[in-house]
Amino acid sequence: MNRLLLFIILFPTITTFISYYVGQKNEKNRNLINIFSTLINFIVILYLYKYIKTDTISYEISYVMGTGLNLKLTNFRYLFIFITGFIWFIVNIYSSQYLINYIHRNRYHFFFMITYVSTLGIFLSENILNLFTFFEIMSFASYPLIIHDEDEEAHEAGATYMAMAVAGGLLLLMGIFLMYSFTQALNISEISTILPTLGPVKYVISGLLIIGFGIKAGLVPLHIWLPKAHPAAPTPASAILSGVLVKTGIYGIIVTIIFLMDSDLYLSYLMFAAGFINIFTGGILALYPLNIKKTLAYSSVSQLGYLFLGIGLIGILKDHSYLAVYGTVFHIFNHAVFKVMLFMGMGIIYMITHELNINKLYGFGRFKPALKITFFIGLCAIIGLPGFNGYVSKTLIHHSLSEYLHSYNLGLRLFFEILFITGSSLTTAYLLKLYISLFVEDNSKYYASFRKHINKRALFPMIISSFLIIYIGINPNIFEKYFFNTFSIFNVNPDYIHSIKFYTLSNVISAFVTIGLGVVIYRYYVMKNLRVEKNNHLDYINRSKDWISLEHNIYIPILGTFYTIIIFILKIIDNLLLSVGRFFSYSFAYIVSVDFDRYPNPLIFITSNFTNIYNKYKDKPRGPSTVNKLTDKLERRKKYNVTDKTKKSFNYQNKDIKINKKIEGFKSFKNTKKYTSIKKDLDSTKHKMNSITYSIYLIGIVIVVVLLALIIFST
Amino acid sequence: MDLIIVVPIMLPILTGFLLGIIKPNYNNRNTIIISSTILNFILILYIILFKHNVSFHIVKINEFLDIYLMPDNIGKIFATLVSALWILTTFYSIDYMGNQKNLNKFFMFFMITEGVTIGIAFSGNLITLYLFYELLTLSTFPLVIEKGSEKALQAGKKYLIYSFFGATMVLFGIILLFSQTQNLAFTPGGIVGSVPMGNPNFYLFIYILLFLGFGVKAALVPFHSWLPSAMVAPTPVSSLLHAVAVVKSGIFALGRMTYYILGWEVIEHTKGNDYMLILVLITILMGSFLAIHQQNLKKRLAYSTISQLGYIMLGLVIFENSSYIGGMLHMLFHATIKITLFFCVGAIMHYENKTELKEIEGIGKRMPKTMLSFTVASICLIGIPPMNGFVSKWFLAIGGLERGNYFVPIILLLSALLTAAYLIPIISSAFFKGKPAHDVEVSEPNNFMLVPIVLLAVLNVILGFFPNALITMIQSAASKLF
Amino acid sequence: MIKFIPLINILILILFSFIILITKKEKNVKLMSFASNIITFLLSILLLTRVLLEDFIVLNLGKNNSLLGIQFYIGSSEAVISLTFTFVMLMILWFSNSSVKKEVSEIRISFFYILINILLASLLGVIYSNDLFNSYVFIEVSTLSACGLIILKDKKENIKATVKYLIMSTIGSGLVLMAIAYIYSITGHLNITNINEVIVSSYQSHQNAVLIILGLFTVGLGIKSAVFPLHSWLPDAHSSAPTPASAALSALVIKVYVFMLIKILFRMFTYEIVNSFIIMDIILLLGSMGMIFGSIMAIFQKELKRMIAYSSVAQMGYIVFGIGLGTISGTAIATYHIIGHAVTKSSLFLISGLMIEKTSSKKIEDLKGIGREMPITLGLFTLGAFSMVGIPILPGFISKWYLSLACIEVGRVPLILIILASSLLNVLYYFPIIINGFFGNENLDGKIYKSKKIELSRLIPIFFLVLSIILVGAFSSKLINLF
Amino acid sequence: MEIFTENYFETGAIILFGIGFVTLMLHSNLIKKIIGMNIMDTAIFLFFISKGYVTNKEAPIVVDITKNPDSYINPVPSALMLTGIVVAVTTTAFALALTIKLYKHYNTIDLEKILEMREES
Repeated sequence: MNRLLLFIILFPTITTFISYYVGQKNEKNRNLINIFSTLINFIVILYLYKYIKTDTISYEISYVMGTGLNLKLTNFRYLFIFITGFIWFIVNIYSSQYLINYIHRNRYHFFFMITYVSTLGIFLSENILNLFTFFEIMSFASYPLIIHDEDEEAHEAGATYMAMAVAGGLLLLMGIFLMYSFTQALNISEISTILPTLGPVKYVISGLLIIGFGIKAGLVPLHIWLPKAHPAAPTPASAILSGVLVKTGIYGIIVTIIFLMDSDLYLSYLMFAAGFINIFTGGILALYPLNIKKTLAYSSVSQLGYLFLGIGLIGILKDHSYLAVYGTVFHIFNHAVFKVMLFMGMGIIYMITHELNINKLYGFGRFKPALKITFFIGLCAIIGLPGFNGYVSKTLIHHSLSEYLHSYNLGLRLFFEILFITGSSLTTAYLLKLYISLFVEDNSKYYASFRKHINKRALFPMIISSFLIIYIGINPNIFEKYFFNTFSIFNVNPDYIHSIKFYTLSNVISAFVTIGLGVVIYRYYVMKNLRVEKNNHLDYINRSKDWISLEHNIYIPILGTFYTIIIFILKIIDNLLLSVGRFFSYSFAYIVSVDFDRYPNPLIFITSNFTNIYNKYKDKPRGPSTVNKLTDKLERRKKYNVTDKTKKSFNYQNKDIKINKKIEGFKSFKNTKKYTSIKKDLDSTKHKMNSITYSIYLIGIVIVVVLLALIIFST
Repeated sequence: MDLIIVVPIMLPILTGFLLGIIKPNYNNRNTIIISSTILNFILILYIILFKHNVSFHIVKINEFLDIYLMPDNIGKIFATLVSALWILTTFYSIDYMGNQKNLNKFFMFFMITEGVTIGIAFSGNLITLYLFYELLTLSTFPLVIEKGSEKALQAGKKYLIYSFFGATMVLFGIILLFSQTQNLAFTPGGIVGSVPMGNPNFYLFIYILLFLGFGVKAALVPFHSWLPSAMVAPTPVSSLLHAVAVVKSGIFALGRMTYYILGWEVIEHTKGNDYMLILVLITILMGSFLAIHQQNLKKRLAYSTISQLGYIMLGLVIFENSSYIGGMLHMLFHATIKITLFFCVGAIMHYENKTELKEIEGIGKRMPKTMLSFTVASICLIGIPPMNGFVSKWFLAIGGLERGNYFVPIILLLSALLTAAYLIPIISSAFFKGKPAHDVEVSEPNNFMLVPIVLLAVLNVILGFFPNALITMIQSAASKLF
Repeated sequence: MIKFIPLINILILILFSFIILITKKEKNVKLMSFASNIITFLLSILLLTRVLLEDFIVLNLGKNNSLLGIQFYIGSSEAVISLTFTFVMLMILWFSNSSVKKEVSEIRISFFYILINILLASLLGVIYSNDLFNSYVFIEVSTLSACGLIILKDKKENIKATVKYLIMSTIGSGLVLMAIAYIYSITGHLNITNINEVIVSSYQSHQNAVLIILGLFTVGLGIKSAVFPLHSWLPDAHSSAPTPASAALSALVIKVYVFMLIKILFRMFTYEIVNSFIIMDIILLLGSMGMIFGSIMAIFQKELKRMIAYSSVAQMGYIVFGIGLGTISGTAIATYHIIGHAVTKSSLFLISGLMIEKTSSKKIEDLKGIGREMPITLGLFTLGAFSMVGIPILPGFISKWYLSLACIEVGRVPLILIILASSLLNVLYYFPIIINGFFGNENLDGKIYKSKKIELSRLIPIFFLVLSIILVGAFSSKLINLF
Repeated sequence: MEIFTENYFETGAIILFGIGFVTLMLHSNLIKKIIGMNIMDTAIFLFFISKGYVTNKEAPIVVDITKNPDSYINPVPSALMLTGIVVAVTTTAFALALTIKLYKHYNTIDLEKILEMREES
């Protein structure tokens, strides 16, 4: 039964490779294989439920990957596994339709499944190193999904994603290195016993881990890859990106803060703050873009904010953090569901029109009820309309927030309340913008067109999820019923566990207040300020275009300067030694090759030598300057010569000849590539030294020197 | 019968001379070299499995000049690596070199080099190592200048001068050392003794001499520039020799020198390793930074080799059990990885004759298997788990941390990032640029070339998943040292 | 009887040379000189065995310890060197058997053999004799016969070279004679052993005289053995002489004088005496300069034989360096290098002669691609070059190694750098020949060599010489322990 | 000063040697060089023989048995110098022969000129 954990990972891997080879022949079978493998996996996961309800399952292979493979399934992790299995299943169905008129389908499906496997692996692995392993695999496997279109935008997005993913991975690795060197443990459970006892270094470690995971989780200011990658990727890919992949980041952060660091207080406050920041950044930025998928991407940023907030609250409220835990976990689930669904809606639109610009798409869905309704459900869910699942989880988080705040004075409470409400109201605003312009506005272009294109298999997953949304919305306690044990792992004090009534008046009112505020924002800001009249239609404009962009105005310049500086230094080091050596060798070779009788005029001789050495060292043809000078001189002389024919002219001619000779000398020198004159000069000197007289001189000198030395030095 | 450990050295050399003498035709030559390499591999396996602590004096002229073979664990691993890779390279180069003229000479030196490299692996004292080290230079030189072009000759000259310069330094060091310890045999923990008699500066001097001397072949930074310029050689040569045999011999010699001759306590006592550490870190950074600048693929790989060798040397200047393991592991893994990369690039050069980065857009759709192997190998090199590159990097970083050098893992990770920065563009432009797949007709290399590539790629992955056997083997060697 | 071998050697050689003088037929000439050399060779083997038993032989002619009595002293080093010389000379003769007629005109061939015999005889005389004046006489004889060998070709440059060599060596021998006179004046002896006894006791009293004597000997013998600044006669002489002659000159002749210098410095004066004077440092300086500059000059040569000649200047530098260290180990390694270099250099010269004959050009750049034409020859050359460069096991490496150890012994570590630098320089001028020979193609196309067949008659002696190189390397430790 | 006056043989020898050496050095004429050579040799002979000479003693030629050996000078140097002279003469002869050959080839015995000729060829 423990082997099932391995099965969950290995089975899809195998089927993936099979389906890849099948897919080269036959697309249909490939899709079937993928769908069924995910289905089977999902069934297995469901089957596992009854085991983990009571205890945890773990499975270990010690002799692989250096540190061994160690899988473990607690019921907290089970939630993620469950989400992954479910989402992938439906998205697989969806994408089999979506990609019909794409190229490289096979590649896409391959990496889609690999990502699936690695995501499961992340959630399953107990050994932090395995977790990292799967994390990296996931990052790399999702890269081809993002740049699937292979166009400019996709490549740019891919580059950003890759850079951030690799950087994040390495920071994570650094954290792991440090953690290992301090705790000598790799299993999460062991580390969690040791790490909190460490000194300040634990903040370095956890900081590294949080950054590493936060990049995936779209933690502001590390979120920049998200709004680029989501629109670039094909819709199913973006669906899973924001539905599940970001959850891996969340998972990592939960593990780090709550488990490893034993819900450290500072980090919790950090998360608390980060939550609000995310909510607002995402919300505000989501108002502007014209690209509908970008809007959704920013909306995921803001939705993730709730999760950060929740995590922060869990950490802060320690053992009576029941509501926070409940809300967070619940919202993870809900967000996965409705965000995937919304993306799929957008995907259908794109699939039909190949258009993402809101100004072209307005009024598209007016007469397409199925799409309209499903999308509307998704909208209701995300804005937290009572009766939909979003409402439930948001309410929970809201409750836990107020639970945390009730100890503080009124002003602070009001402040946070307002903050929370406005933050969530933004969601309403931008989604209304989408919904109204897409489905309410009137556009003759789309009258009754394209309806047939909306294909059932593509709608089916959306319908499933919309049912899920409504069902959960109507009887929210079902989640608690099934996932109750999840909370135990957060060592929540059972005294504080109390079932809550969702549909109390206050909650509903606050929800409606939020939504109302959102409507107001939409009405009086979005519709007023973001639209301009253009060919008898009010087009949206993106005011955020010329705002400061993190990536282009901060990250890239800083890193760029850093990079250039280092490169500069290293280039110097690299070239210096070689150049010095080369310079010496050249100068030596040149000095030997100097030819004395060629330059009667010592001045020219010396100058030309220096230019020559210099130029040789620069590997350029030598001393052009001197030659030009001389030729000019010659020209001038010629002119002068022409003008007056006096008795001097004879001298002039002589001088001309001389100069000509010099020029020839230079030219010939230029042409002597090899230092032929080394040997010549050496020969002449050698002959001199060889001549008997000189050698006798030499002997005389030696004798004298030796005798003198003998007599002087030795006493 | 200890004589058998001479056979793996002599067999290839004799094969080489045989080729030189009888000058066989294409087919006979291939049969000869393939059979001899495979036979050699089998022999070495036999020695590893059934011959424990054998040793053999070939000639013992006097107390210092005795040619003495004593393969220990590390040597055996290295020998296995070399002989295994040699088989693959043989197949590869049979296709690569094709039917040119006077290939007999090429293969002659090719085989001789194998023998010499295994000699380095098996050598049992420093003077033997030095002898084979010199011979390695001499036997690889003809391969570098194989093209005979002016450029090749220049590169060859550079290579020769650098190597002899290094060898001279080594000799100087050996002489000084010998004058102190009348003995040069490799003994775990060093022959100098735990605490150096005489002044430590003397030993510091020796250490630096030897390190720089061997570092020339290991492309240590001030002396690295022969490596990129030696890339004019045909690809099998650059891949096998300049990514595996030659540089790894340098590394291997460094390891011997550090742990088996001077002994790490002595070096640490002289603080020599701290100075060298600086050079090594510079090597890592410079190699990876400059690799980004190279547009020529082989040059890029050459610079990456420089930085990767830096990793290994890191394992040799940080005296920790796990850094040693990491270094040795990386010595093996980098060999397999880098040879794969070179083979892929060579295949591209040979079949598409494209050498620049901008030329290879969409090549992945043309030769998918090759580029897939390239991708696998480069992921290994970046050190993404669960590939093998990660395992060695893990050990190196842990070792660095155990010493309390926090910048070691930082540098490692930084250079890993840079590695990604210079390898991923190749992959992405190979696979995700250019014409869509269905417009490109697939033309993979000939099987002689393709099979080694794929095998190596698979080998990398397997080594990444199941490195534990190797780790235990190296651990057993390391346990003698620490 | 055996103790008369030295005398017999010399006498046989001279006797045969006279017989050769009166024989007409070339064949007999060769036969006789060959026979005489074989006899000497065998006898010196016998001598060596005898010397190994009782570690030295002293042979007095005339009345014992009379002033005029000629005394031969054969220690182990003398015996070994004489054996080497006879062996090398034998090989050279074997080689010249078929090659001499290519360089020397018919009528002079018998002269060649006569001179070879006399030369060897005088060299052996210098080695054996324990009497300064006899040594002087033998030196003169050897000089004259060497001049004769150089001039045999009878070309312009030969004459010039000979004149130069003659005058130089006359100055040299003049200085030597002067020194002998001095030593006689202060000791009243000419026998090295007796002088030693006297001088050890009384050198304090005439410091300056001893100084001057040392200086005169050093310079005088230095000129004859082409120590660096006094070498200027050597390249011309050795490169212009016929190949066997230049092999003999470069391998044997210059060595003898330096060996005599060793005898004088360390047997006549003792180590402590010479070390108490500056002279050792001067010798060391000369040696180091020779090692460096000889190699540097060799790099710039463009004729093969000149290059090899300059390289032997550098190699003399090694020997002198070894002497200059002024220790027993230094002397031993110097003696060892004399032997090693004798075999190496003779084989190199003979091979270069073969090559030059093949390509009919003295230039180095014309040797490109010769490896295709005569692979075995170039292979042998490569071995010799390796020994020069210092690849382990070969003598070059061993002498470098021991020299370095000796440097460390006397605490002069920086000098090792000079040794290593010179060996690097050797790489610079020997390897291009080999590389271009094996890998240079351009000269091959459009060039037809005379013949492709290998002349065994001339390769075999070279092969033996190369073999002896390896042996000398392999038995280095035993040899060095002898000295 | 007494040193020179007392052993004037040595002084003379040194002076002669100097003369010979300078001649050898400065003159490029080959014959003159050879002469210088000879002068040098002579100087050495003189020096050597002077070592054996004892004032107012006879040359060691025995005519009368009764005379005791002390009345003769030391015969060894003279004997040696006879050999030395022979050697010197041989050398000179050889040098002269070479000179003749050179003259045949170059039509001059001035070494500098010969050197230049070589450089041309």
